Amino acid sequence: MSAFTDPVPPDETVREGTRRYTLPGSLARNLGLVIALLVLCAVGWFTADVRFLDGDNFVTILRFASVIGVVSVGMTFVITGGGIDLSVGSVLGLSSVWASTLATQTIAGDVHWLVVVFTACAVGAACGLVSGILIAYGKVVAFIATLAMMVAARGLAEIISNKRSQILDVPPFMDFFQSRPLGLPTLVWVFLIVAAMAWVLLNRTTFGRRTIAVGGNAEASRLAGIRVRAHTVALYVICGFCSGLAGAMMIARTTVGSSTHGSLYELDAIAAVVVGGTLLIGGRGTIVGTVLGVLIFSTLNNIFTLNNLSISAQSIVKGAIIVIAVLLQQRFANRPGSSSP
Amino acid sequence: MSAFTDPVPPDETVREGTRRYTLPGSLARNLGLVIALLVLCAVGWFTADVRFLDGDNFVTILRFASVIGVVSVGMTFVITGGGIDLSVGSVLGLSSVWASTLATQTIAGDVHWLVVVFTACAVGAACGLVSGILIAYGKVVAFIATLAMMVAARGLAEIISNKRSQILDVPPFMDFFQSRPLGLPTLVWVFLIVAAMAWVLLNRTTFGRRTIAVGGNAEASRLAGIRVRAHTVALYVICGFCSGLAGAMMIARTTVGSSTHGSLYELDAIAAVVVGGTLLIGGRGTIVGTVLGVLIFSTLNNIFTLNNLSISAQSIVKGAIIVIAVLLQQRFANRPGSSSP
Amino acid sequence: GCTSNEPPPEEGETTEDTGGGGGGNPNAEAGDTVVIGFSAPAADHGWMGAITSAAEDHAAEYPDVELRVAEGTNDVNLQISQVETFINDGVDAIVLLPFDGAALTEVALRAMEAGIVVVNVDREFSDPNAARVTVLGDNYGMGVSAGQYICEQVGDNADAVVAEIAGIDSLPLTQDRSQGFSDALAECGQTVDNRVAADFTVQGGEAAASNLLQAAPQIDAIWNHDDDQGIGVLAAIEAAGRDEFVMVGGAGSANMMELIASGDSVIQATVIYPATQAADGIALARLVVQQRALADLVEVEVPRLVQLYAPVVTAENVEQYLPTAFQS
Amino acid sequence: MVSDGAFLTMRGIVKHFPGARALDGVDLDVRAGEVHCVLGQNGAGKSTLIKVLAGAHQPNAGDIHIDGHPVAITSPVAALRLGIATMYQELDVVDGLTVAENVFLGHELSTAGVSSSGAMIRRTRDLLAQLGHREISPRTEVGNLSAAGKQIVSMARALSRQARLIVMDEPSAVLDSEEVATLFRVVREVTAAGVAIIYISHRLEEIRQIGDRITVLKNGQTVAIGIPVEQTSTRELITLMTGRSEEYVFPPRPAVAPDAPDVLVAEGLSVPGIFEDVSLRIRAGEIVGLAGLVGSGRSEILETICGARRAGTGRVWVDGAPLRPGSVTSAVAAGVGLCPEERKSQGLLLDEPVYRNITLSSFARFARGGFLDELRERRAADRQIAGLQLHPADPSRVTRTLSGGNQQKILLGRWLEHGCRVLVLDEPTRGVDVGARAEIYQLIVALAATGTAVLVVSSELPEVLGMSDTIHVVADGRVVHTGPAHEIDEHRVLDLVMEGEAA
Ligand SMILES: Nc1ncnc2c1ncn2[C@@H]1O[C@H](COP(=O)(O)OP(=O)(O)OP(=O)(O)O)[C@@H](O)[C@H]1O
Ligand SMILES: Nc1ncnc2c1ncn2[C@@H]1O[C@H](COP(=O)(O)OP(=O)(O)OP(=O)(O)O)[C@@H](O)[C@H]1O
Ligand SMILES: [Mg+2]
Ligand SMILES: [Mg+2]
Repeated sequence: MSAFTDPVPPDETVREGTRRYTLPGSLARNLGLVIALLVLCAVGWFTADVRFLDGDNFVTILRFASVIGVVSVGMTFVITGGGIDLSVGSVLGLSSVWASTLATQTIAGDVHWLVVVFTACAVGAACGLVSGILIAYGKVVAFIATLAMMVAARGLAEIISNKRSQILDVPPFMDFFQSRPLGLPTLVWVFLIVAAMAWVLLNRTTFGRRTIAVGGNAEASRLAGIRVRAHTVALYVICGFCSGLAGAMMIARTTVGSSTHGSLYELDAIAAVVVGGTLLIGGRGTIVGTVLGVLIFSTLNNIFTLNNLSISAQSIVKGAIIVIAVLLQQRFANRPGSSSP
Repeated sequence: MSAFTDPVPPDETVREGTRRYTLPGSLARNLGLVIALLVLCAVGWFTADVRFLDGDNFVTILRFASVIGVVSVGMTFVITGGGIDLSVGSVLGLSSVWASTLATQTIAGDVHWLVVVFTACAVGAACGLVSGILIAYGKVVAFIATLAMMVAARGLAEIISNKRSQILDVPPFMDFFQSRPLGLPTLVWVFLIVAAMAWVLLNRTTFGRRTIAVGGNAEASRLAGIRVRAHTVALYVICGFCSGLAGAMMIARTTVGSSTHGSLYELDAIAAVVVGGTLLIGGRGTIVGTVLGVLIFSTLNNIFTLNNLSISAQSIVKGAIIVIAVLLQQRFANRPGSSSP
Repeated sequence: GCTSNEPPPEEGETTEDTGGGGGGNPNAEAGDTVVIGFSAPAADHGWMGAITSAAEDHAAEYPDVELRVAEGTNDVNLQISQVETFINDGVDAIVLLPFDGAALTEVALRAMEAGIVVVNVDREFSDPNAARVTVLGDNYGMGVSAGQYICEQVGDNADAVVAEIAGIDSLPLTQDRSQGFSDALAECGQTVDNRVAADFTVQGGEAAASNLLQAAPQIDAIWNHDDDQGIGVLAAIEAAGRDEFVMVGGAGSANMMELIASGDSVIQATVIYPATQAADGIALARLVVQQRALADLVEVEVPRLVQLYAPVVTAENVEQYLPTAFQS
Repeated sequence: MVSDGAFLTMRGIVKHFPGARALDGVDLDVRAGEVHCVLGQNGAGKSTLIKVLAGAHQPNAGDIHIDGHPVAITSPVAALRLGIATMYQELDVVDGLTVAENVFLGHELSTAGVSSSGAMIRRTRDLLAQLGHREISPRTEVGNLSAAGKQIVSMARALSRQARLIVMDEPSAVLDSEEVATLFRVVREVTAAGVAIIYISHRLEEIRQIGDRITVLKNGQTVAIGIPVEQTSTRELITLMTGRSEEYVFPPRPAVAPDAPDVLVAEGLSVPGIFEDVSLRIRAGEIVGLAGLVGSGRSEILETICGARRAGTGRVWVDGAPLRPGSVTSAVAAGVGLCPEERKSQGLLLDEPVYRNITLSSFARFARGGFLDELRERRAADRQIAGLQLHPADPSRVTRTLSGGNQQKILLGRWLEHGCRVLVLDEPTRGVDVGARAEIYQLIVALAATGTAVLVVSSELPEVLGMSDTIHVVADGRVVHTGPAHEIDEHRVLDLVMEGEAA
């Protein structure tokens, strides 16, 4: 161990080494995305002028991004850890329904608004726990286990809600989410805080390091003493938790819990994560990239709405823009082996 | 140090090693799926009795399976080759619309029914070509490239069809597809023939073996002199071709071409392929498994309907059954490393 | 036109009967330019496709209407942000067919508070103040009409097998239709014996119907919620070679009406659910913003609620409805 | 400039990678029918050179002549057309295909696209027979073969190409002594038929046995071109390669104190079908070796001791405390560290920087409340990098781009950093150059001197015998002999193995 060390003054080497060969910085790695986003903004500016540049418009973009953003942040963990979660949208719907049903029917009357949020998060985390256990201990491939969860959670949500939208009548809840501390809506703050915490978790903690290790080479991680299965479960729990939180945010945004909330969010979230530069095969994840990916998609939607493009033409343009954004991202990130699926 | 003469017949040692671990044959590998299917049939029999066991009912199941089956067979190639194609459903819709529009509007009058089929297949193959080139030469990750194609093809289909269902009025086309050679509907025959051809292609030809090689180890394949990129493009073309053919089959089944055809088929197809035992990371593919996977899903739908189960309850049960089927499949296929995504 | 068997009455455009377009109507004259934002669910089935096409086409007929179409979406989150964008943008009116009425109520209220005329189409808000005008189909009424017609057909055969092919089962409107249907059936002592749900698409209708036909070897009447999925349902019926029942459609597409008129199909009737609602919504929004009224009414304001009628179309009266039917 | 009768001439080959200058003007010439050895330390550029030759890399500068004509090798296909077949250092087989399909990958026998599997299987069977491995069925999926089996498939593939030049990049790394002997027999056969061989190995005695001429690389440059083997002493070769003149030796060690406590005790371990009833005890400071043939189950024994496999029966104690069966985490926590056999797939995060691989088992130590102090972590990694003399000594470099020997050092560094009571080494010097090998021996010995128990498996008998205090001979999943290492020699080990297998 340390019996063989220090033939060279260690400080020297570190300084040398870290300076000369640091991995491309976070900015450089996300430069392509930033460029894509700026180009989009320029397009928005040219086509919609002040209507796009308006401060309120940016708040609109951010508010839209916040729900899907929280889901995508959760997804980033699972994908970085070498998995995938197709159930996020359904779980979002289920937790919104569960929380709103609890508030409107079961408890009724005086329910503290935090209970709603807590219920949604707990339901989400529980779904993640089930998926995670199936995958880590039951050895069901992640794609299939979460596909099953996606189908089942949607069905359960329909049964609980009886396919009706549950209008939430907890004024403090709405008040909290409709306030605008420091000029930004609470929903946006929630997204920003979740993203910041996720960034710290992924980049500055042992948990994040384990996530990257497990996603990069599960067998090597196991032989190095990492509890790969428990860690995998934890990743799905985090992702489920984020989906549940997003369910509560969705209630805040729509005033209702509904089994239709979040449909197809799995695709949106995976797309944002992958466009952001997280490797779909695991082992490399970037929260900043994910946030930029989410912003690209929501800016795109905003520009479409501002401009009167026919709905079908919008789809075609969107397809083209997705490809361009990824090409830009890949060009600057300059990762080897990016041609694998 | 190798100056030793062979003191032990080397044959003995290695024979032990290689024999002990031979993979079970094709039947054994699919045994879990066959069991799952038989169990399902038993459930069908107990719950719906003669209505399930009826010959016509099996034809119903097969007819239902045929369209998604052809799509899944195409998907098997792409996934075996290490890719993924999310655009199959949209491409199905686009080719159905293109073919039916051509037949009803452009050419009008006397159009040979084969022209319809040919157009659909050509449109599908062209979409596959675009995706394939983006992936193989543009180095866009497959998930994103085909997601973009999925969005764009749906938009194009809507523009071409003006969001209307185009009723195809080519009687020979309908006659052909509604006939029942040897007691089975033509659609089912098409599925069976496609599956048989695909089986031969994957298991008995150079092309198929190279597909497994490319999916299993792209770098080794390149070093062995395989043109990996061209091969990848070919795989997406095949998948697109199958989607296009499925578009024509969908016209035959519904009498119309519509931009809504095939929505969410990508998930169904991927699920069938993965449940069938094809590895999502590539390098191992089974057409027989895919066919069994498709049959499991369509039998499941049939049993649900026969039992008048509510859609929500169906969802939950379906989630559970997907997991069980995969567990059975994995138990018998006994593949190592199946816990990866 | 897009069907090759019979040319439809008009090329392309959907004909109008509520307010705008027609000659001699004072409301047809151009007024100040009105900017209208339009948002609707994804055109993932024929009726919704017809809704958006009709809205776009109808708006194009008015020189004084500038339409901003948002991407069709089934994500209420996105739809809310589209409405917010319209609000920021300061449009004069918003025609909104919400994916989920209750979920869009809050943002519609905000739009109203911002002085924007909100026209609610098809799926109703949970707060009447959230819209200046509401254009509604009658989903419950549709179910009732279909149920009553089927009651007439099966008469007092107590053992009659009645089947229902619903649309997207998780939508409240489907729940309303099914409720109306079973309520009406209850009146004549019938119940729904087999129920399947499709997804408003042709392919979904075909798949649901082929399984349904297998599940029920003998059927007396079928109500299919949606004529677009009905194309698939008929294809399945034809493939199964069944014709022992009467079938009633829903929404009222031109194809189905033509089949009803021809009389040689199992489909005997359909219940109209107009696909022109959004087009009407645009016409009404324009009138409200320009402070005009419905010319034929004495009332000087546009009414608050327009509920469209859900008549049953049969071979007898089909000629009357064919011209306004949507091309699915 | 083309030397007499040279089949292949490479002149001034330069190859840059981002951040690395792998080849910096390398010359090579190979004559028909000779075995030309390429020597060099880990990272000298041997594999890069042969990848340039094989068309897998494009050189930045330099010319290649074949039969005196300049050629451009733009792709692997071009190289194969020129009659150059290559066995790569990384096993380049496809697990999902059968042996026959792997052998003919890229040049399948077919009629109208349909594989002529019968013909391929027959040809493969002949090739395998030629290689002395009739027992491998051409129909077996390659994923089920051991590393040695895969290497044999790779060899059969190279032979099947009917090449004029076969390049072998460290083929003997995964083979045991008998298999190497068979390989040499085949090499002599094909060279007799006029085929040239480029042979790369870190085992100098092999070079001596089979080689005709030697080219030595150092830091991407040629330091000796085509010197005849007979006229060059091993000491000279080592000097050329490393700049130092030491031969690798097993440093003399004091005998283990008779009263040293048992650190690791394993009782009656067995995994059904693989090995049975294995009992071991290792005292503090003792090095215990497992000797045996490839496929005898040694790797599985190590994995079971480390908790990576669940034992059917038996327990393991470390310092008297039992390990939780089937839990690597508890083994690591008790101070058991495993350097696995397949370092790429089992050991390393190839796309992560070097320092993270070194601290993979110990990064939690550099954290407070779960938050990593990366500066401390890097400093610790740097100490290990310096101590291991890693080349290049760059903690941030992506691990994939390091040469094999340096990757092995990273694994050692991981357990040095973690600090362990029991170090378990599976083929620790596979693919490691002579210089680094000596360093690794020294590291292991020094580690033992601090009281760590070491368990080592190696297919190189001199190595395992030279290093260990105690030897267990394993044959067919059973320990057939246990005794002090100095009382046994290589012949005796092989005799024991033969008896054990026969039993
Ligand atoms: N993943 C696996 N799948 C199938 N068989 C395996 C696997 N791993 C090992 N085996 C078999 O288990 C037996 C023991 O092999 P193992 O490689 O552990 O032997 P070894 O003595 O460690 O040889 P080596 O020195 O090559 O590592 C062999 O018969 C081998 O074929
Ligand atoms: N793809 C790559 N990117 C960057 N550097 C590389 C790459 N491949 C090799 N190198 C570097 O080039 C140098 C030569 O490596 P090479 O693999 O040729 O060495 P080698 O002589 O074969 O060593 P070994 O004996 O360990 O196999 C090393 O410093 C290595 O780190
Ligand atoms: Mg090398
Ligand atoms: Mg081994």
